[in-house]
Amino acid sequence: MHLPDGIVPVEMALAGYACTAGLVAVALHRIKARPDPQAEIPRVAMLTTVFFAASLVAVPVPPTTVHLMLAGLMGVMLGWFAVPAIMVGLFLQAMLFGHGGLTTLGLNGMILCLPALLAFGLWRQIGGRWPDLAAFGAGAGAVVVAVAIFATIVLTGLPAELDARAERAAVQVFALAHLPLALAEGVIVLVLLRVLRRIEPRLLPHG
Amino acid sequence: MAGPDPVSVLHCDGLSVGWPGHAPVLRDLSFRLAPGEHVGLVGPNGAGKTSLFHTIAGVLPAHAGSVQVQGRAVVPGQFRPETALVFQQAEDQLFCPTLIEDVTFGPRNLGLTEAETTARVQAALAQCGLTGLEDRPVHHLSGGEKRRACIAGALVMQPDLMLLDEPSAALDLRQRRRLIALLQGMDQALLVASHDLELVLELCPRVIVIDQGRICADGPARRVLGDAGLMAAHGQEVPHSLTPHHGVGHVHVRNSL
Amino acid sequence: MAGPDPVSVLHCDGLSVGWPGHAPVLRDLSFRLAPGEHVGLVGPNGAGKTSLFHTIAGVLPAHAGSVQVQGRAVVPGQFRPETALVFQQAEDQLFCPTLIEDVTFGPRNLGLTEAETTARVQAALAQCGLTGLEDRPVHHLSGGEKRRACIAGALVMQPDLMLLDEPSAALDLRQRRRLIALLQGMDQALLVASHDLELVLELCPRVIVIDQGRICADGPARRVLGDAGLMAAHGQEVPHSLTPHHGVGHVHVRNSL
Amino acid sequence: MAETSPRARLILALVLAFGFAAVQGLAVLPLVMALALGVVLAFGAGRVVLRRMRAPLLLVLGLTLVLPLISGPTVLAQIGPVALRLEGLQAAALIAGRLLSIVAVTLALLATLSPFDLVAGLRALRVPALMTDLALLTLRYLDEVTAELRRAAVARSLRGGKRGWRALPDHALGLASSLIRAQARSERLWAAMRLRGYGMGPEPDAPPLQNFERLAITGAVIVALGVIWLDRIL
Ligand SMILES: Nc1ncnc2c1ncn2[C@@H]1O[C@H](COP(=O)(O)OP(=O)(O)OP(=O)(O)O)[C@@H](O)[C@H]1O
Ligand SMILES: Nc1ncnc2c1ncn2[C@@H]1O[C@H](COP(=O)(O)OP(=O)(O)OP(=O)(O)O)[C@@H](O)[C@H]1O
Ligand SMILES: [Mg+2]
Ligand SMILES: [Mg+2]
Repeated sequence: MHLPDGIVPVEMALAGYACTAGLVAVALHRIKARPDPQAEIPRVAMLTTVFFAASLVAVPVPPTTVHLMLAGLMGVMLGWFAVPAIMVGLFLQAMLFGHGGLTTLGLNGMILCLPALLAFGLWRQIGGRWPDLAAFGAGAGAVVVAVAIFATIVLTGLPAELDARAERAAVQVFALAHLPLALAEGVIVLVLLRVLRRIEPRLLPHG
Repeated sequence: MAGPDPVSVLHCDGLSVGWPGHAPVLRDLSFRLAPGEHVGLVGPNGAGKTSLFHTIAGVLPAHAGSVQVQGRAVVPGQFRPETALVFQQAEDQLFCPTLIEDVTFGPRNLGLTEAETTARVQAALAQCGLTGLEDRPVHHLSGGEKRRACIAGALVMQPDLMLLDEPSAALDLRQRRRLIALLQGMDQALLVASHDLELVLELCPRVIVIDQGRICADGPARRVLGDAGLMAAHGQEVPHSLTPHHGVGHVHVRNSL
Repeated sequence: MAGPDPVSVLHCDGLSVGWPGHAPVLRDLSFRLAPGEHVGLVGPNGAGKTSLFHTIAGVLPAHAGSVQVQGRAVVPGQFRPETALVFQQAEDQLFCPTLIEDVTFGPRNLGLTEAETTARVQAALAQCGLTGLEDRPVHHLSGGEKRRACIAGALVMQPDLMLLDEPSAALDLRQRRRLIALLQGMDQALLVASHDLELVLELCPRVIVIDQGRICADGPARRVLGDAGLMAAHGQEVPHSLTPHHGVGHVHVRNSL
Repeated sequence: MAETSPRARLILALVLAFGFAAVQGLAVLPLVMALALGVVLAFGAGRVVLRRMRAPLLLVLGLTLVLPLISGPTVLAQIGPVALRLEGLQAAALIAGRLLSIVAVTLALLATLSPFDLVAGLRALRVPALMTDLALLTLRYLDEVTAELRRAAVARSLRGGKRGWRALPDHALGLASSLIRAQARSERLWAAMRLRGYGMGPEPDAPPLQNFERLAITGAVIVALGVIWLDRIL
């Protein structure tokens, strides 16, 4: 789910850059306040590499295969580090595989970073009491929120006024098509966080 | 291509091995393994030992030729519980959180009853000396324990053919000794790839040497590994235990300080 | 605690080594290394060889006791270019994209001029036989090349003490031979941890054995490694090249088929 | 133009891409596409661009098939229930033209660089070191981690791992063990980085932009502004 170049008007793309730059600035400020931010770089980098590699693998969700988004999981595991990590991932994806684009980097950043931060917040609020619920919510919810932001951007961005009926139908089809992905990510994050909580709780420092 | 071979556990015939989009790594390989036979596979880094194992296990499609296990052709992607592959990197193979879950993973997929599964798992753990470690997280196991966990996960499938890729890598001598004892006691046919020629010599009466895409030698271990000319030609060395000497002189002593 | 020791490259005194929150792995270790001395460090998996190296290099704080390198105490977290550590896993040490960037990484942080840096890097690459591979991506190097790249990255710092952790792991015999030749020619003090006792024997006139948290033996390699009782007590074996035999009988021959 | 530095290429790509993205009318579209073609030819990147244009072309094809059918009031032609609409057709042409021009320019300028050089360019543009270091390490270990994940999937299938959606929990287990390994590995990595003085040395200064690069960037800004101006007056 990457917004390519040239679809939305330039004002939106610039606004996306501005919002994402603000978000990155806030995230970096939060990170700098931590005890030894430099020491966390290798950890964040290695985890990001796993997220990136895993999102390149096609996961079977009949009737097709999907690529996991993992924004929710990144939020839970990386906290504020998820923002720079996602931006790095998006830049590399655009450059290496042509997913997304240069002008839409900011918008794509919003599409993934906001859900990641929401998942982070959700996990911090209720992860202690209802970890399974929080995990599923973080995984599935991040996909839903990302789809919602994506649809909003595309609909407001498309130049010609769409036929309202077609518009609603398109949004419904789009949302429905991502329901399996949301469920799959919910299940994956649920199973994964159960394992990590049991085996390696150090990996969930932001719990 | 040959017809079905009901006598051999493994029968490779005119087999070419390679990765998609690359030139073949091994060309026109033919050899057989009898049931219960232990065979060593020796060759330099990049000779294609791991690639061959992946082809025999049906993960990597053959470029040409055929592989039969227990008389039935190997079809890429098909699940063949009679072949078990123990990976070069133990970590790649152990993907479940705890030891017991990992060893149970295979039998769960065989459609056994709960009781049969438990019995098999306990037997495999006992055979590999892992009883008591069931609930340990896999990544807290030591190197030797990890390696034995991989072997237990393979044994529990009750395979007829085990493919072992560098089983002694990173093990200390005690662990290596235990591993040798464990493997020596196995009735399954074994194909063991290793740079540890002493281990090959202790474990395998027969050795196959591969280099530059083909089989360079296939014969009794002591003859093949003892052949200084052959070994040197393929970047190997005759194992110390096959060189006649008296424990002196052979060692390079550095002029220190 | 001892005063500054200007004579030894490395001086460990009453050193206890351990991971934060765990009991010490090694207790009350004392030993010295003279400049240019090559010493083998032998012990079973989990004996604490890697932990000791991390403590000497100043990555892991000591539980108790002191470490001095070139007469100056090692302070955790302080950058001490006179100590170089070659990791057990080559991949983890080579974190830069290409070989040349990786080898240049260290000197960049020493505040040298551009010309000095280049000269040092070229010398280190040549010494390790890596000239011509400068622009190769690190993950396209073979296992032996990766290992030599790690050593080049260490050498380029012109250390007085090199700590080598299992340098021959996963190398075929040809690569291992090259590595031995490379290390034999070094003037730096070396501390080499390895399960490959033949390599230790060829490289190091002196060997330290650690097991169960302490030093069990420290002496001439041929005497320590040739002591069957001592070796057996610590899960080791006398290397084949030190056992008197005539190339027969010693090998376990399996009753095959 | 081959010796243009990564930093200058990134600036050029951003300026031109945003200039092209600002186009709102069909009139300047041919000019924009010609400019894009010029950049591709000037950087001798024809083959790279062609090879990597397939995905964007497919996307454009999809848009041109869908948009004319669903948007706009002016019906051009009616075939049964399907109506071809003018506004949709215009929108599709505009999007297609912009998308292809922007992608061609970015590919021509950036796809011929190694990803590592690109990240060096980002650093020279004063992107925070935390992000460029993240990018470098991710690039360095991406292949290895991908291979690791692939081997783990092979290990699952060799022990009869489930297929289809029922494999999702197994997939999660594999991902969990990869993350645990990544954590352990990152500790070794940090030791390796610190032992060679990570963060001790001076920040490497990016060499200043060369004159021809300044000239090219100024030219690109003028071209971009020119395109926008033409677009507004036509
Ligand atoms: N996934 C892959 N894709 C493409 N080529 C590969 C892949 N894995 C290995 N190769 C290539 O296949 C050849 C044989 O490699 P293989 O790993 O089979 O050798 P090996 O004998 O197992 O070596 P080692 O002793 O180092 O384990 C090598 O040239 C290698 O570069
Ligand atoms: N990062 C770590 N955190 C906590 N404990 C550790 C860590 N690394 C190692 N240990 C523990 O320290 C002990 C010594 O391990 P170490 O890796 O130093 O042994 P080693 O002699 O290098 O073994 P090997 O021959 O397998 O490399 C082991 O019991 C191990 O479990
Ligand atoms: Mg191999
Ligand atoms: Mg170690």
